[in-house]
Amino acid sequence: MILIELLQALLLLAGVGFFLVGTLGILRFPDVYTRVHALTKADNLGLGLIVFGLLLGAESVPVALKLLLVWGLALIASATAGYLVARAARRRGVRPWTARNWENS
Amino acid sequence: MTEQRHAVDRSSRVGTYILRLIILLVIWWILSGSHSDWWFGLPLAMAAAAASVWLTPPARFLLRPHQIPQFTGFFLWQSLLAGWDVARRTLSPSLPLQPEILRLPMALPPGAPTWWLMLTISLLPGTLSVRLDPDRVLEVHCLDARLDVTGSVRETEARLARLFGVPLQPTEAGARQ
Amino acid sequence: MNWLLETVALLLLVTLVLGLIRIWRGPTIADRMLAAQLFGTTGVGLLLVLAELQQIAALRDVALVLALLAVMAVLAFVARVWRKGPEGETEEDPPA
Amino acid sequence: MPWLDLFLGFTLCVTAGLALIARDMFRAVIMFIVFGLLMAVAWVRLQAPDIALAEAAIGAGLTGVLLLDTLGYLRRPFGSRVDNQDDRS
Repeated sequence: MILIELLQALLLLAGVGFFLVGTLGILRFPDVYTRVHALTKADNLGLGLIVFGLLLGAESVPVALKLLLVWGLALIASATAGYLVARAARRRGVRPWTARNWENS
Repeated sequence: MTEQRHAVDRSSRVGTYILRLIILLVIWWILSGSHSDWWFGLPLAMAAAAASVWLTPPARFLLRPHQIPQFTGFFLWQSLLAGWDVARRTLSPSLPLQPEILRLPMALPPGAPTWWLMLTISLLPGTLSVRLDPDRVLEVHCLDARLDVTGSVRETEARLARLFGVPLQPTEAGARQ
Repeated sequence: MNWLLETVALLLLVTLVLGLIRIWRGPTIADRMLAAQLFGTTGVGLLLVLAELQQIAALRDVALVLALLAVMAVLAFVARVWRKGPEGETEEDPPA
Repeated sequence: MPWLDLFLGFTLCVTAGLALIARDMFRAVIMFIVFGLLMAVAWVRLQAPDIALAEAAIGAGLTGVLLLDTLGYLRRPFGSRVDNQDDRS
């Protein structure tokens, strides 16, 4: 029992860690495209870890499935949103930042 | 592989309806929890399934059930790697990025498999789908051009082809821009 | 266990506040929109944690609704605010 | 115990203030969306999940969509269908 709680705590804290990293990435990364990377990957992993952490303490099967449903929906949502924003930026002609040209921050 | 969706016969329509009805009933069961009110949920799910068949014609591509666990495992492991990769880059003081946009011709048939590929690689390490050209060339933004991006996209493609049970169309090797 | 959940919720809120900086600074409006999407995901996580902390099962439904509707803002943004080129220029959109 | 609520209240005030003082309309709209989201969390802390549901749906979702839509109409010059303004505000 104590083992499960320990694992749960570990997963929750790791999830929050990835949320923090995602936000930090949004702040530090140089252009829209790289920020989309930070957003979709780090945040979805963070949410996933939190979901799995809560899953260990779920009281019934529908509750556990609902948690997974929320995660799946969030995954699809943020992958779609990231793609749409990147495509809009590309269409608008936002040039991707490269390690060589610093002027286009 | 013909482009237009033609002449969906009646039996596949009924089959799609039943499949979607089952999925919607499961979702209703999840949403309503322990005290499911089936007298409300069943008609609702039936109406929703009818509407979905009417609005979205039956899919030409179906997931192969025995491949789902394998793909899920691949996906979970890769998204773990992706999060770790982003975390490593964000936290290192020098911010090691070398972004580049690659143009990769698609080998999967258009429709659901291509969409799945675009959504999946956005969640995999270092790749983000940006735009799909009409001539079926996908623009992929990668965080670090030093990694083997083409290889990992190709692997995802092969796994998706196995998941959907579709053949990969032969393409020339990924052209780098 | 509760103190842990509370700490997690507090840290998620701190993450939200850090995201405000990106919304304020921009520089393009796409960056602001992205930060708003980030808030959606973080909000979903926060609501799920609070559902466990306060033992309110209905909060998971709130999280579900939030996950659905947070994308709608991005959709409206892409379709209405930040588009270029003539109307009817629609390519394949992933199924949402 | 009250740290979470104190911080939440503080953040609510900050986002409300920022939405008010923002000169750029888009910034204000986004701040309003964030405010709605935090308001939903505040309702949760006040043990009112039903209002939180309504706030999440209306405040963070629908109002944001409507405001963004309106902004799209406002930004477009009269008589033209193409929006070519400089987007670096």
